[in-house]
Amino acid sequence: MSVDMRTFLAHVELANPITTAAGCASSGQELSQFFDLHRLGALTTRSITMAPRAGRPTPRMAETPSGMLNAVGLQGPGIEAFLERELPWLAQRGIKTIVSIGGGTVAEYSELARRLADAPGVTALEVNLSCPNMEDRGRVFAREGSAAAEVIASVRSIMRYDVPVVAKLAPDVADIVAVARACVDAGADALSMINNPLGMAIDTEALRPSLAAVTGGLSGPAILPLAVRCVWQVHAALPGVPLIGVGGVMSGQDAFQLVLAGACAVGVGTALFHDPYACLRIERELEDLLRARGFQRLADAVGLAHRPPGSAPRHLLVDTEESTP
Amino acid sequence: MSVDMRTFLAHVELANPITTAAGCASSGQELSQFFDLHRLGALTTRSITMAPRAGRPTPRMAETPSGMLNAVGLQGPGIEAFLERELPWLAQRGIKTIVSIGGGTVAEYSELARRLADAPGVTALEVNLSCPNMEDRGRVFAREGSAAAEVIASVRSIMRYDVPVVAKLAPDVADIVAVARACVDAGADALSMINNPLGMAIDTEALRPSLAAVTGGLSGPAILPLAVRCVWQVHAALPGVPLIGVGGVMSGQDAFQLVLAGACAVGVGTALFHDPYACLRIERELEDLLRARGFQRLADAVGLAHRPPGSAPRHLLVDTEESTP
Amino acid sequence: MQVTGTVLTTRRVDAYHALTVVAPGIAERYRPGHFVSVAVGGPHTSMVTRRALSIHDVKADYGGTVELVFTTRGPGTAWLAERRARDTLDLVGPLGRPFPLPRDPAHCVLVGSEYGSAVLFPLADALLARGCRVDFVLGGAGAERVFGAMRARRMATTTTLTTEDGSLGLRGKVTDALPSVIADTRADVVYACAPMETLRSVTAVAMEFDIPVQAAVEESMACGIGVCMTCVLPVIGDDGATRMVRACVEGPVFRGERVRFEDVGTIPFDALGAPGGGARHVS
Amino acid sequence: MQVTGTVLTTRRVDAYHALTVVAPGIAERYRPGHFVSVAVGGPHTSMVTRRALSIHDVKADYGGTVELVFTTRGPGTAWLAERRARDTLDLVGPLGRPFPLPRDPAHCVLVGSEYGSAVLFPLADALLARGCRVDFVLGGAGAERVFGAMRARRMATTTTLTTEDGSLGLRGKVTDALPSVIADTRADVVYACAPMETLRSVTAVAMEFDIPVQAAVEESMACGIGVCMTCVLPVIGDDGATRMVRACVEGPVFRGERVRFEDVGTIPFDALGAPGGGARHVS
Ligand SMILES: Cc1cc2nc3c(=O)[nH]c(=O)nc-3n(C[C@H](O)[C@H](O)[C@H](O)COP(=O)(O)OP(=O)(O)OC[C@H]3O[C@@H](n4cnc5c(N)ncnc54)[C@H](O)[C@@H]3O)c2cc1C
Ligand SMILES: Cc1cc2nc3c(=O)[nH]c(=O)nc-3n(C[C@H](O)[C@H](O)[C@H](O)COP(=O)(O)OP(=O)(O)OC[C@H]3O[C@@H](n4cnc5c(N)ncnc54)[C@H](O)[C@@H]3O)c2cc1C
Ligand SMILES: Cc1cc2nc3c(=O)[nH]c(=O)nc-3n(C[C@H](O)[C@H](O)[C@H](O)COP(=O)(O)O)c2cc1C
Ligand SMILES: Cc1cc2nc3c(=O)[nH]c(=O)nc-3n(C[C@H](O)[C@H](O)[C@H](O)COP(=O)(O)O)c2cc1C
Ligand code: FES
Ligand code: FES
Repeated sequence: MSVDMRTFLAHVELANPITTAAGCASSGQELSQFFDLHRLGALTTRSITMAPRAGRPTPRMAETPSGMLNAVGLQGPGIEAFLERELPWLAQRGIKTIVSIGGGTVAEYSELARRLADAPGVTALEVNLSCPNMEDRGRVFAREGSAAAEVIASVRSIMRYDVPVVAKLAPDVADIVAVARACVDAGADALSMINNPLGMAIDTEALRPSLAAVTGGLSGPAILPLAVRCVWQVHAALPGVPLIGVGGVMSGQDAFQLVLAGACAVGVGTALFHDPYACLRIERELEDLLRARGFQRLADAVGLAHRPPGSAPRHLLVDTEESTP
Repeated sequence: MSVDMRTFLAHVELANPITTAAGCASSGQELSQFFDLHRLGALTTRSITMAPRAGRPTPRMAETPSGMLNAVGLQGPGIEAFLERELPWLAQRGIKTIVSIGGGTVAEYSELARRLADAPGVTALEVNLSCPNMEDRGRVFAREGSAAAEVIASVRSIMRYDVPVVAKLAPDVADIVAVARACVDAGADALSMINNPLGMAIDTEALRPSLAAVTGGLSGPAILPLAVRCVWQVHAALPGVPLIGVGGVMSGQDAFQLVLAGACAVGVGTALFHDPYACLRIERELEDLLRARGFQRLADAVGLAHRPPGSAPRHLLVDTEESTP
Repeated sequence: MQVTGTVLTTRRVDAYHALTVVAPGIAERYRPGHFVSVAVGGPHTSMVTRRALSIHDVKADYGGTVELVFTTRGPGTAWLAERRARDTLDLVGPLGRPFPLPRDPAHCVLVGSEYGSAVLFPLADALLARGCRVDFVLGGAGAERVFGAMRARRMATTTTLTTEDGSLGLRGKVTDALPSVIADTRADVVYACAPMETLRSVTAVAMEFDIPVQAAVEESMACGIGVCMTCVLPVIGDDGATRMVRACVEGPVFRGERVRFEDVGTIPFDALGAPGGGARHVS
Repeated sequence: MQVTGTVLTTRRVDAYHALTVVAPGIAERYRPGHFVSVAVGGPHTSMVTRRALSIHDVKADYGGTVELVFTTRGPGTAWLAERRARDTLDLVGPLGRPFPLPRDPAHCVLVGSEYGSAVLFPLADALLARGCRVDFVLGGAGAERVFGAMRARRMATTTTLTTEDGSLGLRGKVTDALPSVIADTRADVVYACAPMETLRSVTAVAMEFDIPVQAAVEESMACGIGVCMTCVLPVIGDDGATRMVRACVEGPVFRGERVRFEDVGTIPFDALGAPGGGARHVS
């Protein structure tokens, strides 16, 4: 028996829930040497910026317990080159593509949306809100509900109605639900969480920060419990909103935790650095776990851990009913 | 050559920088079966509450990658019993004791401070601000600078001037420096960070949250990068304020990272669950690391990683000068 | 105390793994009912908590060895199952409150389920040494999950085996067999180590016969030494008040009648400090 | 490709560890200069990133083996050093851009420092097979850190050794010896693998002689496959513009003259997309 792994990001159907996490699969070409990208639920690009960006100085990464820090600084060739070379490559192959964008002002996000509005091959637009807001002393958009909402409202008004706008949230906030709600109220069709919490490591030989940029984003298994918690809280508060769960997913079991917490799709980031085939493996493992527990459809597991204690899972109730004569 | 490991928490001298983290050493008696508590820089008690508390239902813990979740719920016998049995036991032995307190209202924290104000044996008072504020819909004090400041101001006004008041902060905020500054402005003599960020795990067999309390505090090595970052940011903004670095310290090297980031004392929590002797081992390892790098005093290493790139560490400059004829 | 011991032997015993570890200090201080906590995963592991395992046996060889018997459940016990002779193992112990022994020779029924049986054998030795009569009731899901049947037969007056699938002994649970064993042996006391549900039933049976039961419980433990407060269960004290007590230092052995088995996993409303008791203002 | 290979042999070579791993798919696709990334720490490890190691040798035994030579630096390489025959190792490779070979027979000087020398031997084989002349300059801090001196002597026309402590060959660095080797051998090209500082000096020397240098660089890598962007360094392109390029897929072998060694660890102000270039508004 095979499990129906289809999922919906707003009205967009994905063949399975596993996507690459923004910034962890570049624009897909590198991974395509390892496997057929059509097997992904969707490919999420690195965050595209207006101008080309050289990023941060090296060292850009440091390993931490069950995690790593990165300070890449959104290195990339900018929207022109993306539209000219990278997006067409994906579009021609018909690969479901979630385009991530990053900006420093509302105007910059809006301009990026404008450029992408008519580009073929944009399955969904993910708005990376973990960028410093240049109009608010560099305060990160994702840490301020109203700034995040402003970006989302503008981007939503620009993008074609049939391209879902996904707001990507960061966990470094006192109240993730408040930020989530602000984004949904501003028109976000879905939410993605979590981006990297800010961390730091110090090189005890050099007696200096390990990263040239001093602080960096923490990713990997260490942050899985934060991701599960954020997805749980937001799904509890906004049960109708599709969530992409991201953060520390290394196995099907990790993905399953996020699904049970309320995610209908799951992003895989750091795991790709360890295993280029991680998305395929995780998808298979997730399917196996669902099958072993009697699920016929992924959709039946989404948010299932929220059911009141004592109540049997619905998918099993159905089974029982069917077997009663 | 032995390194001078003494440190100051405001005006209070500790023989070494290693303390137990609140809630991870109960009230000391259990650990005293393993080693002489006088060898600690200080013992920090679990957070004492007004009334006895039975805490949360079990399961109260779940293991996560390089970490664990706990939802103990401040189980303890209450301030009466603490003053009657636990504090005197410590005081009679002359063990440096940082008493942690937890409350649900400003009035409750104040009352706890009042009870402790004249109790002998309180080396410092640590205010656990990661408790829900019953007068603000259960919002955690530590996540709201003004509420945290109100607690600190009141507690500070009640405690004897010679007992430092330490504000213990949580990392689940958009701006740790703002909360830190609010607490210092309100009279905190020192800051302790970080308390557990909120996390969650789901049992993929039971299809339910692993913890009875659903969410719990994440601790252990996974959070070390968050602790280093918080200490770094706060030390950069408030260089004169003594900081107790806490979070994921398992080794002398981890402690050294926090010291270099700006902590003058280091709290050890989860490591104690794995190794009852962790504090002694970490103190020894830290001393060895300092010695190997030519430090004569711990104090010279505090915040050293903040020095501008290119400048030699001061402790080594001194050496060089001495060796010039 | 903490000991880095060398693994002496590893073997399979039916469905279980057995490890013998050289750990003189622990062996020396050991009494039946004690447990150890074992660090798992090796250097740079992502597993930060120790695993609690009862001590099955203690021998004098090599200055003192302890034997652990376990079943693989998750990644920690899976790692333990891969240990080989000469590997080292980091143990803390002996931990917990051991089984209290009767002052005078008594008729004792020892009830064990699955790997829970392992802890009962050194207890049986101690009881026999005091002139007690020992009778075993051992059970498991199937024949290969009943631990120690042979050894029990050698040392006890009677040994009753139960399996849920009927593949060995009586079909059913240990508690199905227990009443007749208590009656037949005119037991004075029951000792038990089994899952919480089984202990609950064992206690109910013993209480029907009005004899005491010493039950070794199993609760998730992060520290094993009494400092983390994660291993609590509701137990009635001498004063009649229910407290959330730590299984690791106040147990794992409790008077069965004192444990509120039906309330394990909850905070009973009448427990000391339960929400509603005036402390509801903090979390 | 990803391969779970079995460790065939482990040995010490002077100050280094050498591991031979059965990895047919990788061996088959291999060309000199390729590297692999190795998963370290075993199941449930806290180490999430792979370690990049050059392929030192490839043999046809067992369908294809690769040999890795490494020094222990941190916990990952320490773990690798503890591997034993029959352990399994998870490799991804072959990765990177290999050394380009001269079309016509040429005089080639191969410069290696410490374990960096390891990658040069299969290169030398390939060069010799094309009728090139090969001369080695190998160095290290001390005698036991100069890798492969014997093998170099066997295959090269000349082999010059340098050590910083003078315990073997000339006292000094490889770059101290390099000018006279280039002059004596009338070299057409230099191949080098060494720390960044040394590569910088090697490149400077080669440029003085106006011959090309192919330098294999070492940058901290999280993925090794071009997706994480952590391994970048400033390299001048054909169009004269400096870009931050990935050492893992665009390297690790670069034309030395193209690498802005003095600016490694910075974003040169004139690099494409450098702050100030109009993109300063995002981070
Ligand atoms: C006093 C005591 C004695 C025990 N004696 C034995 C014995 O002799 N043989 C045996 O096979 N098992 C015994 N157990 C149970 C054993 O501790 C667990 O099976 C083991 O910890 C599971 O670890 P894991 O890595 O396989 O599973 P995981 O589920 O990965 O464990 C994750 C975490 O939960 C804790 N945990 C999970 N289940 C349990 C449990 N049932 N009890 C305590 N902690 C748990 C672990 O310690 C670890 O911290 C005993 C438990 C206690 C409390
Ligand atoms: C293309 C390439 C080929 C290499 N070939 C060899 C070789 O043949 N023999 C050898 O001994 N070493 C080689 N190195 C260096 C080797 O990768 C590092 O020594 C090793 O990763 C250190 O891991 P660790 O766990 O010991 O140290 P840690 O400091 O714990 O490593 C932590 C993290 O930083 C990364 N890292 C740290 N130092 C380096 C470094 N110098 N280069 C790359 N990543 C680093 C690790 O991959 C890991 O992700 C090579 C590096 C590269 C980039
Ligand atoms: C090297 C690296 C680069 C990243 N770049 C981006 C990015 O461009 N845009 C974005 O929204 N998130 C970015 N992220 C965050 C990831 O998409 C993801 O949210 C986070 O890493 C947590 O998932 P993980 O633990 O699976 O990596 C990046 C993460 C890493 C490790
Ligand atoms: C079981 C447990 C109980 C805790 N109880 C308290 C407490 O009572 N008061 C408090 O301020 N912090 C408490 N903490 C937080 C710790 O003091 C510490 O800030 C946190 O665990 C991070 O440090 P660690 O990673 O070394 O454990 C508790 C942590 C744990 C794991
Ligand atoms: S296991 Fe920590 S108190 Fe019992
Ligand atoms: S190591 Fe990831 S891009 Fe090079």
